[in-house]
Amino acid sequence: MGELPFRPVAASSYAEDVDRLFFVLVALTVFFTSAVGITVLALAARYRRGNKVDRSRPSSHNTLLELSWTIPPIFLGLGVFFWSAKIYTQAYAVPENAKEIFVVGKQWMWHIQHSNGIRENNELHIPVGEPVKLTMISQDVIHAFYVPEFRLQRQVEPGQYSSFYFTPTKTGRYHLYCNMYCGTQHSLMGGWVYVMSKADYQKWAASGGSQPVAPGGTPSKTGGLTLTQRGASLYEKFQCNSCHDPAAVQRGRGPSLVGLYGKTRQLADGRKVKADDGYLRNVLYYPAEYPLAGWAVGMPSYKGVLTEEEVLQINAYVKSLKPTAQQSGAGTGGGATAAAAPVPATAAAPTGAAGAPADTAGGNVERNAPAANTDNIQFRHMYGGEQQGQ
Amino acid sequence: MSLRAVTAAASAAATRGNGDHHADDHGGVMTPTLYHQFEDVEQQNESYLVGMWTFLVTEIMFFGALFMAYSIYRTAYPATFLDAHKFLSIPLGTVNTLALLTSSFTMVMAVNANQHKKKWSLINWLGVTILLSCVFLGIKGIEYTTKIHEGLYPGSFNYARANTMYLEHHDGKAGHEAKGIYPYFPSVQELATGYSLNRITPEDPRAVGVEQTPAGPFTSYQGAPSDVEYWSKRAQLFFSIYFAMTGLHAVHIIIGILMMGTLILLALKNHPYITQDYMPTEMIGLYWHFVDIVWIFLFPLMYLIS
Amino acid sequence: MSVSAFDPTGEPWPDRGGGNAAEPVEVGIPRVNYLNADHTIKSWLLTTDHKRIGILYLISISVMFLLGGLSAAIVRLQLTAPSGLLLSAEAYNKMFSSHGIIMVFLFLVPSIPATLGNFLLPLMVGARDLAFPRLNLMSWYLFIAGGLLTLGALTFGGVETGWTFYTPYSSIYSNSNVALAIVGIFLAGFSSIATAVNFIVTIHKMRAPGLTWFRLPLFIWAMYATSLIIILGTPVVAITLLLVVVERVFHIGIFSPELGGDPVLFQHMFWFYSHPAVYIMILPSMGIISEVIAANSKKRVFGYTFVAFSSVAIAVFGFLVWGHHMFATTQSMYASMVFSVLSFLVAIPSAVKVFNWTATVYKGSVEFSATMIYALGFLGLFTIGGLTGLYLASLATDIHLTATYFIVAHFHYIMVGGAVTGYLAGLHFWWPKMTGRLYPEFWAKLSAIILFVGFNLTFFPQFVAGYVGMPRRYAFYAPEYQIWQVLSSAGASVLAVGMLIPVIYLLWSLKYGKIAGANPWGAVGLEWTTSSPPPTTNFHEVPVVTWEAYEYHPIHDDDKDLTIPSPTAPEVTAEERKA
Amino acid sequence: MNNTMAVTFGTARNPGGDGHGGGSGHGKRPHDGTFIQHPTVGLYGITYLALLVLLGVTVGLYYIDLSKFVPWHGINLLIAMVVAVVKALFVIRNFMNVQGSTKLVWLWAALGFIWLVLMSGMFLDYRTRTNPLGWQPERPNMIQTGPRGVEPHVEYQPAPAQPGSPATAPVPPAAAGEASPAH
Repeated sequence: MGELPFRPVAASSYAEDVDRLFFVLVALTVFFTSAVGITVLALAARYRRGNKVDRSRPSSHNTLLELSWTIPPIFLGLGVFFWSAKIYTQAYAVPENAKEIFVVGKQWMWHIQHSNGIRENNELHIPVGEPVKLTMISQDVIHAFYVPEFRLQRQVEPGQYSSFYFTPTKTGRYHLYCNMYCGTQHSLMGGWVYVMSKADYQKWAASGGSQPVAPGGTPSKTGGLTLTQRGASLYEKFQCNSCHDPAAVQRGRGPSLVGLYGKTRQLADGRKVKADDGYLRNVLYYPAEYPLAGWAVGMPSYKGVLTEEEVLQINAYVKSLKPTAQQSGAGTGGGATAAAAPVPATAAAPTGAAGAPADTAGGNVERNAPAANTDNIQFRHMYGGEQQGQ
Repeated sequence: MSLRAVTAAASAAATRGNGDHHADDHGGVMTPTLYHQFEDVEQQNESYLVGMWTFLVTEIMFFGALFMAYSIYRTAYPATFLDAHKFLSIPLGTVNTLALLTSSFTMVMAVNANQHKKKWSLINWLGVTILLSCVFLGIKGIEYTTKIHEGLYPGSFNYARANTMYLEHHDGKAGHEAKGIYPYFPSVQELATGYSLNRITPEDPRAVGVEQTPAGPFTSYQGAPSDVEYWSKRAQLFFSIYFAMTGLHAVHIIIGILMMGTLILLALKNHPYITQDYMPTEMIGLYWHFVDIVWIFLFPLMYLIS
Repeated sequence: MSVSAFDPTGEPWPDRGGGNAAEPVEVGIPRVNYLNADHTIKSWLLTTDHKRIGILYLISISVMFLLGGLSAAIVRLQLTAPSGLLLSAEAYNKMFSSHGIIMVFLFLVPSIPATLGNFLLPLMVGARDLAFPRLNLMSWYLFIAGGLLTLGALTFGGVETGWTFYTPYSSIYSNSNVALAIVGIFLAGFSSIATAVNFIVTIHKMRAPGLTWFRLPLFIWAMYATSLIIILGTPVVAITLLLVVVERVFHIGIFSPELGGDPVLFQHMFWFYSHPAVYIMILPSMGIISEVIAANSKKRVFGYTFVAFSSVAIAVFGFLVWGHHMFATTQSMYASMVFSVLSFLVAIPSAVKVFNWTATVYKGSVEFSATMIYALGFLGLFTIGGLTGLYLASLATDIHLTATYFIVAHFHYIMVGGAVTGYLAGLHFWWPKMTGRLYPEFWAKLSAIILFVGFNLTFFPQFVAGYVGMPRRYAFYAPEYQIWQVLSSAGASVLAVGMLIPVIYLLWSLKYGKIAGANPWGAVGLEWTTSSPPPTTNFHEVPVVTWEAYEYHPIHDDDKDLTIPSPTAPEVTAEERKA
Repeated sequence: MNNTMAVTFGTARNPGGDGHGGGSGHGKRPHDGTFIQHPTVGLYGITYLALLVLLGVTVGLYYIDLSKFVPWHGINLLIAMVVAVVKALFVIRNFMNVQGSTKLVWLWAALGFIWLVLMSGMFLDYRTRTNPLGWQPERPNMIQTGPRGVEPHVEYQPAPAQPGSPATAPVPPAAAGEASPAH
């Protein structure tokens, strides 16, 4: 739709639809307000005291009239509801090829991990036109991830993942806000979302996020390893293999993880659980809550051992363990007895990186977050310079 | 308190009620004080009734929110609730329920006595009611102390320790099928010497660690210490709700006892509220029955999870 | 301006001023009334007279309103500059929190029921007093105790959770003053519960002979609906907030995610009360507007039964829509849809009210008095506020607008534009009844107009600021929003002037105002049949009601004969149908 | 209109409105006008005995796993709740003598419970979440009974079954130790 005054850039497919609905609602508001206002003022003026008009048989009740202004608004409201709900469901319909990015909110910064290993704070770089799915969780209080130009926000809660899906349609630099009051520095918990052309994004990613791509955009450095590789190293470090490697699985130490992701698992207490990100996280943190049918819960809880970020990395690794043809179905359902070797971490990297181009990027340091107490630094980073769309 | 005891007390009360020949006894017209805003006594009494019921509606919502939280978490963590409730004693819960039901009965008898202007029988019935509610509070206190001795109080839950202590007093069996006295009552000198507290400390090797953790109520969750810790956390949710609801309920009981005590004093002083009116007793009776109803729901939800 | 100054043209209507024209209404301050019955401080602090308690409430909530307004002024000052004009982030958080907490829990909720309701309800139902006068006095003391606790917490140390107290921030992370503030709010909540019990019993049991339910003034219906909401909602938020305290103090964590609790459950339980609470604040204003429009246009409220039942409908359906505050949480999509559609439906009764008020003016004899101007202002502001509520009930737009300045603007259009405007209208309308003296009409009209203008200047820019994406509760913000914030602050100063003028002339009128007489507006209704200020027992003898509500004219029912509409009816009704 | 209203809401002659309107619930007044009808002591006794019986039922129910007979695990809770509701109704009707009072009191007695039902609309959210709180939406039952743990054929030391399950053997600490992998 055309450019209207005061209308912020509509930078996502969702935004266009929302604006259409929004301005229809504006029209309705104007119409009803003026209708009521004009009517009551006109009547009041006409029947002002002292004005000689016919006041014979003043009516004080008329069911027909009442119904005539009660019923139509109901249908009007229902119509708006259905339209609005139709748009709303888009925000939940995540396509398969959505580029997955992981967000951890903490007082008072956004920590973002790309699947290709690049990590940034208070900044998010994404290519235009590619569907993006953010998987978000909070370390402390409730936050909300809000990008006005996408017309989208979602609360980021402690203890459970919430997801945030959109497809950017305009390149530019957009505000990223925390929109749920989260404490003293609430108004400084934010930064910028950079929507870049595909070429720019390639360059940015290839340089491990170190190449400045947008005016005012401070360079990010990469973690070098992909998420999958980090996950693999954690897998080694915490000796997950002692129970989940094929040999151990043979000995009945633990269920195999190969091809686990996305499968449905039968739990001992009758639950059927889809092994999604949330399930993997919960099993790592609260294994006893998910007793797998046919297995004693021997797995320790890694709560306090693994940070939310590391959990995300291990999840990425587990996702990368794809079964080969003859092993499909291994490790799912009750009591797996045979399982195959997990794909070694290094080889798993290309699979795990979700088709992101820059797996072999160099550099190894996470960009330092602006210290929470230096208000003006973060203030300049967050609000300095004009926001630009195109 | 058994049924026989109650009926005995009742008959005793009745005899004494008939026995006394007090001036304002044996029927006679009740002439309650009529407050200036009311037209007649009937309007006044009905206003009291409607007002009390309106207040009870707010009380229902007051507890209702807690029941809502309970049911949401129970549906969320059925296994936790199933395990954690084993720390509650069914016998004690049953006795408490019995006590409250009986006290409801004695309360209506008190109201009845007041309506028929039997002063002493009123006092006796109220006395029995107060006695029963004190029994309830006493048992509730024992339960709380047991929880605290087992380390189950909010904030510092130590389930490894709870497990271990538990087993020591239940010959290695978990839950209600444990033989012997349950729950563990600390004797006076034990309480004095802090017996069970210095017996097993959280640092005790039996209390932590996988190999040492014996099969307690959390028997299906053998695992690393962190695992037991995790279960402590989850079961804290159950005990948080348990302490919140029973605590709130106990507060209501205490208020009820105070009000009934006031009634007895008024009766002893032949106050017109008692001699010329029965609405005060009726109101407090309504309140008391409400407290009883809350417990009727609390008991199966907290103690009888199966 | 008395009943005799009535429109000579058109059909002459019988003067129903004071319900029955037979008895002459006495003019002049009665020698003994509830104000001068006794002068000692003790007689005021220990009074069980509902009128005096109403006055006590009036004074106390006016103080609360002043304090809340001050914090609002500081907030507006801070926001004139993107980097904040005078406060640190923490100080700003404490400031907007105290604004919200004071205004919502200590002013808006008790405002109309506790003051005008307390004063008028027994007068309107023809009773000597509320059913439980001592309970009534107790509720005032509870309110004072709670108010002092909360104010203490806000002043010494300060609370920085906002008025919503979301967990886990309130229960684990923020400072401990929040516990004290919550205890205060708990007490204030029970004071409003006591008031509501009193009202319900009084309306049910103490109506004058002949005063059947459908002869009750609509203000009473509104009060009844409000009391219902208080009875059913307030205990829930009381226990919910208490759980937050318990979690802070005793570590009994019910919402703590660390124990597997769900912070969203707090939001569920909080909004289960706090959405209906919005209706606690707006319903009494609606009742007042019905009275004021009817009295100023000398006309029975159009569609009495529809307006009456819409109040009850709002009270009931208001309890079914709490989830629309949580569309952006992890609340499931399906639940959100159900709550959304219900929210659309709950808007209908409010719309019905607005249309009926509009139709009431038709064929009336309209006096553009100050109260009428307030009422017309209410109509406009409430319509805008209600319609912008639809943006937040609809899922797609809510995901963009919730927790932005759009929601701040919407909320203030309902609360200030609706509730406070209605409150001022009622205060002016019954001021003669309460004090026996008239306020200066000119200044009242002036302040009404200033308020309307200033209000729109203040809050309309916030709609735009919200739509372009400025989050609420921000101490610092991006430069592109500054224009809207500055406009808003400028409007706020106008609004402040509009608020201060009434304070001055109302106080002035206490001593110098013209003697009102029993029924200065020529309005019907039992409260106008007694002298003003009324005697301590309200009525010299129990009134017997033989007339319908708002019987300003022979009541004519179109349903009886739809065949002969009056000449001007068609195009007006057509105009209505458009709306 | 008013006449119809008068029937339901009390008439012009009755100051009290509702309570007086229908005249409902004002039974015999043995001594004077101040009595609202109360049941007899006999009714109290019967009610009390019934409550005791129901209490027995509640407790007994705990030890009988009805899900053996009914294929739904929630059956125990359901029955327990039904029994509790019956108990509450007994108390409300007979002890709080609602049946002796006006329709208005009936209404108020019911109102709170009706609103609790409204409040349970929260489950609408909790039962349909995509990332729910500890359970998954397609979970067949909410109430947990019977053994959890392992099938016999698994060769290593099974975790001991729940108490309440037919075979309950306390596990020697050593065995318990083996059941969990070394970390």
